[in-house]
Parts: sequence; C-alpha cells; structure tokens
Amino acid sequence: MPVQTHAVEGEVFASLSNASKFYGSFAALKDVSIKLSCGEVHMLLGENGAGKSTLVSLLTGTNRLDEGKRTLRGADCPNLTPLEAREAGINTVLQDFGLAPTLTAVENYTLGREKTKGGFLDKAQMRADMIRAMEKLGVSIDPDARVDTLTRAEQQLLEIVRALGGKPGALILDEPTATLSHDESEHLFSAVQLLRSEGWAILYISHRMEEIRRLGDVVTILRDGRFVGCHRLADVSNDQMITEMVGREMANFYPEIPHNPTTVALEVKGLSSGQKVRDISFAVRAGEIVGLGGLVGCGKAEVARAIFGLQPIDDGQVIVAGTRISKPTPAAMLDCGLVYLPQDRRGEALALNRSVAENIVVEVLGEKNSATAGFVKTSVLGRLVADVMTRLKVQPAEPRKLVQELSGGNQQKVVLGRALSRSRKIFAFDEPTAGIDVGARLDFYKQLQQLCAEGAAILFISSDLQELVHLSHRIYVMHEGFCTAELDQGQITEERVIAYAFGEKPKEDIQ
Amino acid sequence: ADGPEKFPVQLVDGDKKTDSEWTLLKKDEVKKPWNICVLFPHLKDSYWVAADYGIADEIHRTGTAMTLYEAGGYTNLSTQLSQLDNCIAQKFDGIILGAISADGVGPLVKKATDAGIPVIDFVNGVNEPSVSGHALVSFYDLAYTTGKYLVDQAKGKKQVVGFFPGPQGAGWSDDAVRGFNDAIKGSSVELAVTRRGDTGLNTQLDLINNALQTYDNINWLVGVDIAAQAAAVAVRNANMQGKINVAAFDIIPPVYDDIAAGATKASPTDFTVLQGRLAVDMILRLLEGQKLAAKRAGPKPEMVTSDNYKDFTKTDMFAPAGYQVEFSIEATKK
Amino acid sequence: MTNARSSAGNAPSTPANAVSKLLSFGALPIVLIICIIIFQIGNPRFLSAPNVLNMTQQAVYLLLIAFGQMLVLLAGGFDLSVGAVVALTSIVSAKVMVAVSLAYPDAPYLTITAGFLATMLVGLACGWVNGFGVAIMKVNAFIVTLATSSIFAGVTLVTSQGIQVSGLPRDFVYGIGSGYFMGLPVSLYFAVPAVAAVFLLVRHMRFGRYIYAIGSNVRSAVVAGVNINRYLMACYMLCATMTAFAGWLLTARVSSGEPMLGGEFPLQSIAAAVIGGCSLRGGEGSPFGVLLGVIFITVVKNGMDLLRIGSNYQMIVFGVVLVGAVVLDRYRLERAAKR
Amino acid sequence: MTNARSSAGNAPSTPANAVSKLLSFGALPIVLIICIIIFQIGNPRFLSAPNVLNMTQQAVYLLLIAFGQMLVLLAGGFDLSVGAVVALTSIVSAKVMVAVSLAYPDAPYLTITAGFLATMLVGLACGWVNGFGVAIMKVNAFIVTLATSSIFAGVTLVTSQGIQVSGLPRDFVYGIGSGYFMGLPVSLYFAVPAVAAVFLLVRHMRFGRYIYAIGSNVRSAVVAGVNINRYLMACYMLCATMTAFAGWLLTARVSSGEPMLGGEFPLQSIAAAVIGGCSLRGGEGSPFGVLLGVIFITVVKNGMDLLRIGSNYQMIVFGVVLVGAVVLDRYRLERAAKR
Ligand SMILES: Nc1ncnc2c1ncn2[C@@H]1O[C@H](COP(=O)(O)OP(=O)(O)OP(=O)(O)O)[C@@H](O)[C@H]1O
Ligand SMILES: Nc1ncnc2c1ncn2[C@@H]1O[C@H](COP(=O)(O)OP(=O)(O)OP(=O)(O)O)[C@@H](O)[C@H]1O
Ligand SMILES: [Mg+2]
Ligand SMILES: [Mg+2]
Repeated sequence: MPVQTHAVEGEVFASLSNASKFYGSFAALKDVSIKLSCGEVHMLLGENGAGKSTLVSLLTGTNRLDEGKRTLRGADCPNLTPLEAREAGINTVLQDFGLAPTLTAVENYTLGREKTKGGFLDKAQMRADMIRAMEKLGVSIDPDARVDTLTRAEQQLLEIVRALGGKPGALILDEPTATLSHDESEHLFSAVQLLRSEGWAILYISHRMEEIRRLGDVVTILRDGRFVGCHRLADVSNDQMITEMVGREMANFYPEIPHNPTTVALEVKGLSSGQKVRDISFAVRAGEIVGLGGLVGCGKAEVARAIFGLQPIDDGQVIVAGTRISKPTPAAMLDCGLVYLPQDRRGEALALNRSVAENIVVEVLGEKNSATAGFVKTSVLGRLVADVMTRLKVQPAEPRKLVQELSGGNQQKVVLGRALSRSRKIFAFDEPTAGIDVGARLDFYKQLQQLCAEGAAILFISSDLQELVHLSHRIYVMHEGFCTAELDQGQITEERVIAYAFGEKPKEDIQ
Repeated sequence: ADGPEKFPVQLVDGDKKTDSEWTLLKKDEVKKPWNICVLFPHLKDSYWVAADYGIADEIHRTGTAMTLYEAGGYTNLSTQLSQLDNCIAQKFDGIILGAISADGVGPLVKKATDAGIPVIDFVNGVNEPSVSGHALVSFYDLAYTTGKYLVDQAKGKKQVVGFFPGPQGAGWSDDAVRGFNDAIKGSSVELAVTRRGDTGLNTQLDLINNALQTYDNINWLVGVDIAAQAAAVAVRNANMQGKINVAAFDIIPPVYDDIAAGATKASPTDFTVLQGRLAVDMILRLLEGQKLAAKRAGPKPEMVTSDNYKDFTKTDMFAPAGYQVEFSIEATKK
Repeated sequence: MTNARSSAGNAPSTPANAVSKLLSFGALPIVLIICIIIFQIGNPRFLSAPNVLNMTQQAVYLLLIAFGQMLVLLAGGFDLSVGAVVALTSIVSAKVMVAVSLAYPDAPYLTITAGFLATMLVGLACGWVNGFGVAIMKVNAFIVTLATSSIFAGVTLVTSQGIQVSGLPRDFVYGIGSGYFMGLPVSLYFAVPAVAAVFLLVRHMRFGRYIYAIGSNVRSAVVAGVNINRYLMACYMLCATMTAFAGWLLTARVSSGEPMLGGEFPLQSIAAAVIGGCSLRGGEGSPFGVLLGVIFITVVKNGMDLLRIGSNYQMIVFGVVLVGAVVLDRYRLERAAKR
Repeated sequence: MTNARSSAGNAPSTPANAVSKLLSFGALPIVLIICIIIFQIGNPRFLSAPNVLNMTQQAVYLLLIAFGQMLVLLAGGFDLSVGAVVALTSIVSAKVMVAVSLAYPDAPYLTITAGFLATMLVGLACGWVNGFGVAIMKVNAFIVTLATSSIFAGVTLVTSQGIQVSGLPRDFVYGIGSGYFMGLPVSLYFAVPAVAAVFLLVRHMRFGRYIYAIGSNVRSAVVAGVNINRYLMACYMLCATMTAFAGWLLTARVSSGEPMLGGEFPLQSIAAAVIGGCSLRGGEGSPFGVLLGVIFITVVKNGMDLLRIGSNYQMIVFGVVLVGAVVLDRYRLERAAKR
C-alpha cells in the first residue's frame, strides 16, 4: 500500500465512511463515518457497547470491514492489515492491552519494530530508545521487568509509551486513563497536546467529561453502533453531549450519600505485606464509604489484596466485625461477609470463555440456598442473574453470551454484578468504575448509596480523583506503601489528596 | 537351578538345519566370573520374562554375573542403541542382544566385536556378519509350523483364516507373516484377512471382534501370543466355541492354559527358557575360548496341542510362577 | 449457560428446535452421520445388531476414561497417566480377586466386591498422587502425569513381574466381562451410572460450575472463594477412579490381569474429548460432546475394519478424518457466529 | 529478561555474578550436579571419557529434536508428530540413498548429499502439513500433530512395507553414524551448527521475539503487525526439519532405514523442554534451559543404567526425579521472586 510519509496540518489522515461491522447478525457498527485530521484531537463518545472499540479495530486493521469505505492518508484500503496500519503511522493504545505478558517491558516496547544490526537484534539500542521515550512521558518502568510482574497501571503506561514511540502519524487512545491516577494522566495530557502541535491526528476515547472538554477539538458521538453527531467541542455543552449519547437527560452526577456510621466493620492494624504495604492502619465502619487514594504503585491495591488473602501478610492484624482473622483466605473472607472486587477484570475477575450468567453467580454458588445437595438451583440463580443484569444494564441482555464477547465496559458491569450478587456487610472495590460510561457510573453510585444506607461498610479504591473525593466520607492517602494522611469529611479536597499522595504536606495543613 | 543338562536343538548353517543335542557347560568348566550384559527390547510380557528367567537361571548356575537393560518397547531403537553403547563403555565381557532391529544395531555390534566383546544375537535376529553367534528360533519357522499344522488339520477341506501377527515394522512379525503364508501356499487353507496392530490385548480384541463382524466364514483365528489369547476370549464371547478354532505361532502361559482348557487348538513353542540358557552357554563358551558347534542354533520347536500339553516341562517354556524378574546378578565365582 | 436456558423454559420442543439443538454441538453429529452412511453402504453389516453391540462393548471403556479425562481438561489440566492406571488396576484387582477367591472359593460375589474395592482404592490413590503433584506441588500437569505414568507402570511391572494374572472367578469373567443382560453388554450397565453421575456433576452441580471456573481462569476462581486445591484434587481423583473402573471392566473382558493393558488410552481419551469440543486450555467442553467424540472414534475404527481397509492405510485415513472432523466443527461454529 | 540484562552491560563479570546467573536458570543445574555426583560415586566409570562421549552421542538426537520442539512450544504449540517424522525420514532418506548409490556407486558424497536433501524435503513437507493444520485450518495443535503422527506413520509403513532399508553407503554409516573426529562423535559436529542457529534465532533475532510474542499473547503479536500464520508455519517447519535432521543422523547411526524409529521422542522432547523451563502455554523458555533439560534426561537415564537399577525401578525413580527436578526448580524461582 503506498503511503505518504509526512502529514500536513488539517489534512484528513484516516477516515471511515458508512462503515459497518457485524458480529453474526448483530451490528456492532452501522453506517458510521468519522474523519481523523492531522493536528486535531478527535474525541469519541458513547455508552458501553456503543461500538467505540470496534471502530478502533477497523482503523487498526484488526477487524474486517464488512461494509463501507476506509481511507488512510488519502488512499483507499479495503483490506488493511495491522502491519500496514502500523507502517502507515497508526499507533494504538487498546482498551484491553495488547501486551505479551511473558516478555519484558523493552521487548514489548519494540515488538514489531525491532532494531537489528546485520540481522541480529540491537538490544542496547532498543533499550536506550525506550528509556528516552519514557523520559519524554515522565514515567519510569524497569525495561527488563517481565510485563506480568508490572501493575495494571504500569502496563497502561507501557502501552502509551509504546504507542508514542511508533512512526509519526496518528495516535488512538482507547480509555487510556481508566486506571491512571492524576499525575500520570497529566503527563499523558501534555504528551497528547505536544503531539497535536506536531501535527499528529489523535483519536481519544474516554468516559470522563473533564478530559473530553480539556483535550478535545472535535467530538463524535455514537449510540448503539450508529452515528449520532459530530461537533466542534467549542460549540457543544456537556449536557448536550450526554443527552445525545444516552438518548435522555442525565441528572446530577455525584449523588449525596448520607454518612451514618455505626460499629466498626473492618479494621486493619499495622498491616505490612510485600514491599508495597507498610504499617497501614485504618477502620471502616458500617454505613460509610472510606476512600483509599494515592499514585500508581503506592500500594493501595495491595492493601485490599492482603486483607482479602490474595497475598501473604507479613505483619499486622485484620479484624472483621471484632474478630481477628489470623490468616485471611478469599473463601474465609467471603464467609465473613467481605467481598473484594479486583481491578484487573480480565486477569483476575472474569472467566472470559464462560457465560455472563456463570460469571455473575460463581460467588453465590457457595451459599446454602443456591444449591440442594450439591445440585444447583437453576431457577433461583436464573432470577438472580436477570435481576443483576437489569440493575446494572448489562448490554446485550443475554445471560448466555460469553463474557469475552462483551464490550469492555459491559465486562466491568459483570464484575460489579458479581460483587453485588449477594448481600454482604463489607465491600472492597478496586477501580470499580474503570471503563464504564457515565450512565452506568451513575447507576453504580446509586447502588453504593443504597448499600451504604443499608449499613454496608465500603472500602473504595479509585484513581479517579473526583470520584474518590465526591463519594468518600473519609479518605486515607498512601505514598510509597505508607499511609500519609487520614482526611475527614470536612477536610477532603482534591488538592490535599494530591499533595499527600506525593508525600508532601499541603499548604493549608502546614500551619 | 534345576534346568536340564542338555536339550534338543537345531543347528543351522545357511539353509541346512541339523537336529542335534546341546550340552550346557558344567559349573566348573566356567573358569572366570564373566560379566554379561543382556539387552531386551522390553520386559513387559511373559515371553521376555521367560527369556529373562532362562538367562538369569543359567547365570546363577554357572556363578557368573549379568546386568539386564530393556529399551521399553519396539519403537525405542534409539534407547537400545544407547544401552548397547553403555555396555561397551562399561567393558562388559560379553553381550546377549535381543535386538529391536536386525539392521539397526549393526554398527554397534561391530563396535563391540571390534572391542573384543562377543555378542550373541538372541531371539530376534541380527544381520551384522561380525556377530559372534545366534541363539534363536526364527519366527518364520514357528509360523511355518503353525501353518503346516492348519494344513494338516484341514485335511483338504476349505479353511478360512483371520491372521493377527502383531505390529507391522517389527522384524519378527514380518518373518511370521512370510512363514505362515509359505506354509499354507497351495493348500486348502486360505487367508481372509491379515490385520496388523499393537500387541495390546485390548487392541487385538477389538481387531478380532471387528474381523469376526466383517468376515463371517472365518473358522480359524491365528496370531501372535497375545492375539491368540484375545482370540480365545473373542470366540468365547461370541459363543462360537467349536465353530472357530484358535492357534498361535508362539506360546505364553495364557495360551498354554487355553490349550489345556481346549479353547485354543495348538501353538508351537520355541522353548524360550532354553533359548535363554543356550544364549548364555554360547557366550560363556566363546569367552572360555571354545568353538561353537554352530554359529546359529536354537531349541527345536515343537507343537503344543491339547493332546500333548502335559508332556512338556513348563519351566522349559515359561518362568515359574512367582518368579521375580532379575535385572542384575553378582558373580558367585571368584 | 444451560441453567439460564432451562430456567427460562421458553423454548417449546419443536422438531426445528431439536435440529438447532443438535447443530449447537457443531458439525460433529453431521460428520458422524455421514460416516455412518458411508460405512453402511460399504458394508451392510455395519448397522447390524451384532456389530452395533460390538461397537457398544468397545466404546464402554473409552467412554469411562474420556469422561474422567474431561473433568481434568475442564479444570485446565491434562492426564497422561490413564493408560498406566488401567494396567495397574488390572494387575492389582486381579491379584486381589485371585487371593480372595482362593481363600473363599465359594463366594464369587465377595471376590468381585473385593476386586471392586481394590479398584476404587487404586483409582483414588493414583488420582491423589496426580492431584498432589498438580494442585499442591503446582507442577505442570503434563510433567506430573508423564512422571506418574512412568511410576505407575513401574509399580505395575514390579507387582506383576510382567506376567499376566489368571484364575479370575467365572462370574467376573463371564458375568461382567462378556455377559449380556436384556440384549446389552453387562459392562454397559456398569458404566452408565458412572457416566451419568459425571454428567450430573458437570452440568447440574456446584462442582461442575467450579471446575469450569477454575479451568477458565484460576485467578478469578480464587477471588470467587473457590478452594482450588480441593477441586483440582477431586478432578484428578475422579478421573483416575473412572479410569480404574474402566480398567477393572476391561480386566473382566480380557479375563486376566494384564500388565500391558491400556497403552492406547491417554491419547485416545484426550482426542475424544477434544474432538467433542473440550479445549486444552480448560474451561470449555461438554459431556455430550465428549460422548459424541467417543462414538466418533469407535465408529471410525470399526467402520474402517468393516470396509476392509488395510491397517497402514487406516492410519492415514484416521489421521485425515480426525483433523477433518475438527475443521468442519470449527467451520460450522464460525458460520453460526456470523449469522 | 536475560537478554536485556546482558545488553545493559552494567554487570561486571564477577564470580558472584556467575553464580547468580547460574541460579537464574533455576535449581536444575544444581539438581544436575547432585545427580552427577551420586552417579559418579555409584559407578566411577560414569565420568570416564568413553562414557561421557557415549552420553554426548546419545544426547545429540534428543537435543536437535528438543530444540525444534522448543520453537513450537514457545509459539504456544505442541508437536506430537516428531517420532513419526523421525521414522519417515529414516525410510525416505535411506531409500533415496540406496537408489542413488546404486546409480552412482562411486560417488558416496553425492549419495549422502541426496539423502540430506531428501531429509530436508521430508522435514519441510511434514512441518508444512503440521503448520497448515495449526496456522491455516486453526485446529488445536494436539489434534493436528496426533493426526499427522498417525498419517506419517501410515505413510512410512506403506512406503517401507514395514521392512528395514539396508545397503546404505559406508561413508554415511561409518563416517557420520559412528565416526569420530578429533575425539568427538561426528554427529556432534553436524548437530552443533543447527543447534547454534536455533539459539541465535531465538535469542538474538526478530524471529525469536515474534514467536515469544505469539506464544505469550497472540493478540499482542497481531496488533504489533506480526504475520502470525507465517511464523507459526515457520516454527512447525523448523521443528520438523530439525527432527528430520536428527532422524537422518540416527539413520546413519543405526545404519539402515527403520520404520519403527523414534517412538520415544515426542514425550521425551517435550519433557526435556518443560524441565528446561518451557511452558506448555507458550511464550516461556530458553534454549539454555532446554539444553540443560536434554542433558538432565540423558544423564539420569545413563546414570541409572550404570548404577544397575532394574528397569522397573528405573521407571519409578525416573518419574520421581522428573517431578522432583521441576518442584525444586519452582521452589527456587519462587524464592528468587520473593527476594
Ligand atoms: N511483582 C508483582 N507481581 C505480580 N503482580 C503484581 C506485582 N506488583 C504488583 N502487582 C499487582 O498489580 C496490581 C496493582 O498494584 P499497585 O501496587 O500498583 O496498585 P495501586 O497502588 O492500587 O495502583 P493502581 O491501582 O493505580 O494500579 C495489584 O493487583 C498487584 O497485586
Ligand atoms: N467478539 C465479539 N463477538 C460478538 N459480539 C461482540 C464481539 N466483540 C464486541 N461485540 C459486541 O459489539 C458491541 C460493541 O462493542 P465495543 O467493544 O465496540 O463497545 P465500546 O463502545 O468499546 O464499549 P465500552 O465503552 O464498554 O468499551 C458490543 O455490544 C459487544 O457486545
Ligand atoms: Mg471499548
Ligand atoms: Mg489500584
């Protein structure tokens, strides 16, 4: 395929016209057109399952175009392969990462564009390249670490670094900030702005309105696989976008959650675990939401994992409803009424080649009334699945669909559904809203509100600062494994959380 | 320790076979505690257990030493070559070789004989001319005997045979096919099907059952020991006793029992145990510097039938009940 | 998956529905029917009662073992030791039965019961060893079962000295091994309850749900509070017990304890399960599919014999048919997805 | 991991560094050394020159095949057909050599070259068939290679009628098969370049990166623009070619074309690779580890023979050692991860 090598500002870099993609008889995309222009950040907005990732897959050549036309740098290319797309300068950060887990970071960074000298790999050169690219984005990842030992956030950063290191042209970001915290996101934003000024064409997918507003030049909105509208961001309000996206008006975003704490449900004293959790103490009472904040890799995820028994505890105590649990295991913690929702949905939360229904009920199966003499009560479980799926609006509403065929956000809803499938006393949510759309987010917040009102204790771990600040009654902030602050309701501000997350003291607290 | 002092053998020279007697060395005729390496294709069935018994008992009797290696099956030629190499490297005095392949072991047999280690070809046949002697009864002869027995029994009436000679590619099995075919050539015995397959009992049973479904005029089932054992079971299961006869071309205890019970008509025996004794005797004679009566010799095969089965000494054919396989024997001689 | 369907109760049982249900198992039923037609044309005796009984009898043992193998495959494992377990059971149960019948010559049922108990013990013990290696020591299932298959074979040879064990009670050999009851092989009556139990376990019980979850994604099963080790252990023990049971029935069929029994089963049982839709990556497959896989292998082997194809050519044909069946299956599934 | 580390050039080569480098390969080197010490004590001839040469000669064939198998395993596949490829090569190359040497009796090198070319052709063809089934037809590698192994064995038997092919040229049999050059087996000189080539391919060339990526996560490779089918094809073809090459050298050693050669290789080569750290899920393993695995298997088998352990007990011991080696390896790796 003949491609030009350098772009001109304003020129259309890539486009789809009247594109359709079918899975069986189901149209994931129907008659959608989009134009990516050089030097422009193009936002793509739509509910979960609207077809955003599918659109990306058409631009990168990983999926066949069933109908319509696709152009790249002005040339028509009906049979685009991923290699051609890459050669043409399309760089992508996928929603579900495309990293090879058993390779090292640098091997992944250079995958598909290895540098060779006389046919042999030039490893030193590639390593140097990667380090330079990381400096540009202000991140540091050990180039020799195997990817499966990196945290999800580090993997996300690696994906971004890799995309930035490709041939200049276009950058496609599918929910890049879903698990990034404030600081990393800022780096990413400045990188995006830099690339725009260098004349790259950028497609950016996000469910976070503030990002869309801040970065975008143009926005395209999809609903149910169909094109709804394309606006210059300057000409459109948030409410208008949301209305076009969900097809109805949206109420006030963060619901008011009353704070009526009663007894201590979960207490942690002097917890140390691995290298990332050091001497952490906190308590969560029934009827309140306690937030856990901090930068990527500060160990907030490990706290919940250690409590749930997914990693060994080196020191300290975990106390549930007054009883000390000496050696937590997932089964024992579930029995005490604590449920944990992991952040890595594909790795740890979902059985991808099983159905939605099976995934939702797997935890409930252990309960007495879900089986008689070992025989599963299908009718009871069937009702439960139907209930959870309507409550969370999982789309498509087919309990027998395999989870791997759902969109990323709907997979996340299944994970939420699993946690909400039976009544518990204590919930530990790690990045529960990663990748779900505004509507679903609001539904989830309402679930939280209701749980809280029913007297559940909630440990809420999130790297979405606004969400954390608005929903939590109290916040513990972590920095490099230590807890640096406990903020009560009156004290919670974004600035304070950021400052403590960096291990500093905010100005207003210095006096 | 209570084997015979001598037994009837056939000495072979080219195509010429002469009946003779083979006298085993007396204990005091063996001067040194010779250390013999014994190589078997495998040691998983009663045939090779009987061979092990014959060799081990003769080693005990003469006060010499031996170590036995088995390759784990007929497809593992490369393993057997490694074992043969190991034996040469360990400087054994002599080698008794139950070869997996008649040609395949050639170079290593040469390597051994060049190193001054005599090699006796045992049971299966080796083509390398430098081999020091052959202690074997050819499967061609055994199957030929069975074929002739069928021709006799037919008395000119048409007989239809299903033939199950074991796996293709194994030299002994190919020999048996040729022997049987040569024996029935031009007679009233005709072959309906020759079906090759692994020597697993279940595999053979399935093959035989399928053949019985396919060829309904079969009235003889002939095969290698395991196949004959399976055939007796198949005939019994199909309630065809008396209508379908079974014969084998070599014998193991279950076949013998079947002959005694009338479920199987007959099988030649190659006196596996005596063959083992013969192999040990040949190698010891060579080590003691004697000349062999013939380079190729083997016990004279005989037909075991329901009429004469009681006349055979079972320990000339099989290992005694409760025999523990011996892999390594220390010399008792100084 | 099924639970939702059965609980929904929305599909009246029309013929079209039955066809689409059949189709939901892929192209295998169709390939099977085509094979059967070809064989029947090639040899009209193929579908005669005696040959069908013959095939039934042959399929029973593979069926039991493949169902055991399926449990392990669903949980993301692999069992290469089934062949060695068959041989070990055959020798041990035969020795036990011979010993008991010598002590109590007039109590054949006591003898058979003792043999059965010995069989179950061997199965449980072998399965425990496999499960221990995989679940507790966390060694790759391939290596564990390759190693145990070497160990069990060694134990079999040490116990038997490579010699058959004969002298089994008549009731065992003639009753169970080659007996018929109401026109069907007795071994079928023995096998059906075991197979049905596995079916229920997999499709309708908590156990099945958990092993699917473990096979599909162990880490998510851990988070769901499933006791991984216990269920992995159970899978390997059930697999070995089913296999031992098959080994015992096979011992009755061949009427003696055999140290070389069962070498064909490791690859055949995995092949049957995979043809029937099990994935070697775990978490995928159904008992009905495995049943079809077993029938397929049995029918093709028997049919080729009845068509009088020479054994060398049979190997070639079998290989081609094996891949062909899986390809067609894949092809149909893909088309279904496209619709 | 290791490659980046070595390229960083930040670690001066101290003894401590060498130890930690050795340790980074797991406990296997240590287990191996312990085994060697035990065998040497048990039989002082174990480390004698003839026996070491002997082991070298034995290891050559397994080494070639295990390196081929490694390529397939790295790419997430599986090759059960290596045994059948060895037998097929043996027959075909022998027939070709016999035919050529009859036509040109005085040109042994021509004959050997013709045999070598036939070997390569057989390897490429067999590998192509396997690769076609796995990459293009997208059938599970287990089923494909099980099927092709049946097909290749059938073709071998049809071609040879089960009969050995003798009459190979002397230079082939005595030169390549059992010859020595500067004190080392000639077959070693043949094998080393092939093994080194695979090493470079895997560790220092783009090819290696791609197959690791394919085995680790196909999706990541697709997204990176890797032509999956081409590389899968290449892996299977290289594996079969390495195997055919081993089969040819083995033919020289056994001095005849053998239709039953190589039955032990499928399981042994996979076992060697897995002991050496390859994962059956793909994307993991290193050539150095596989080399260690091959040495380990060869040493243990030879050592047990030299200790005069009866083969029944050898089977048991081998099983235990196999699992033991992997367990120790896992244990050490875990400890390393904790540090
Ligand atoms: N060495 C490791 N090996 C395997 N998994 C790891 C390792 N280190 C961290 N993880 C996993 O990565 C995940 C994130 O860890 P991390 O400590 O970065 O969480 P965090 O501080 O909550 O950051 P974030 O949630 O923003 O990614 C956890 O699930 C953790 O178990
Ligand atoms: N492999 C597949 N098979 C069948 N249906 C699929 C498959 N992949 C995606 N779909 C369907 O296509 C639709 C669009 O999915 P897509 O991933 O493009 O959504 P999305 O807009 O990216 O959503 P999200 O915000 O949740 O990531 C969804 O309804 C999904 O169920
Ligand atoms: Mg998406
Ligand atoms: Mg986290």
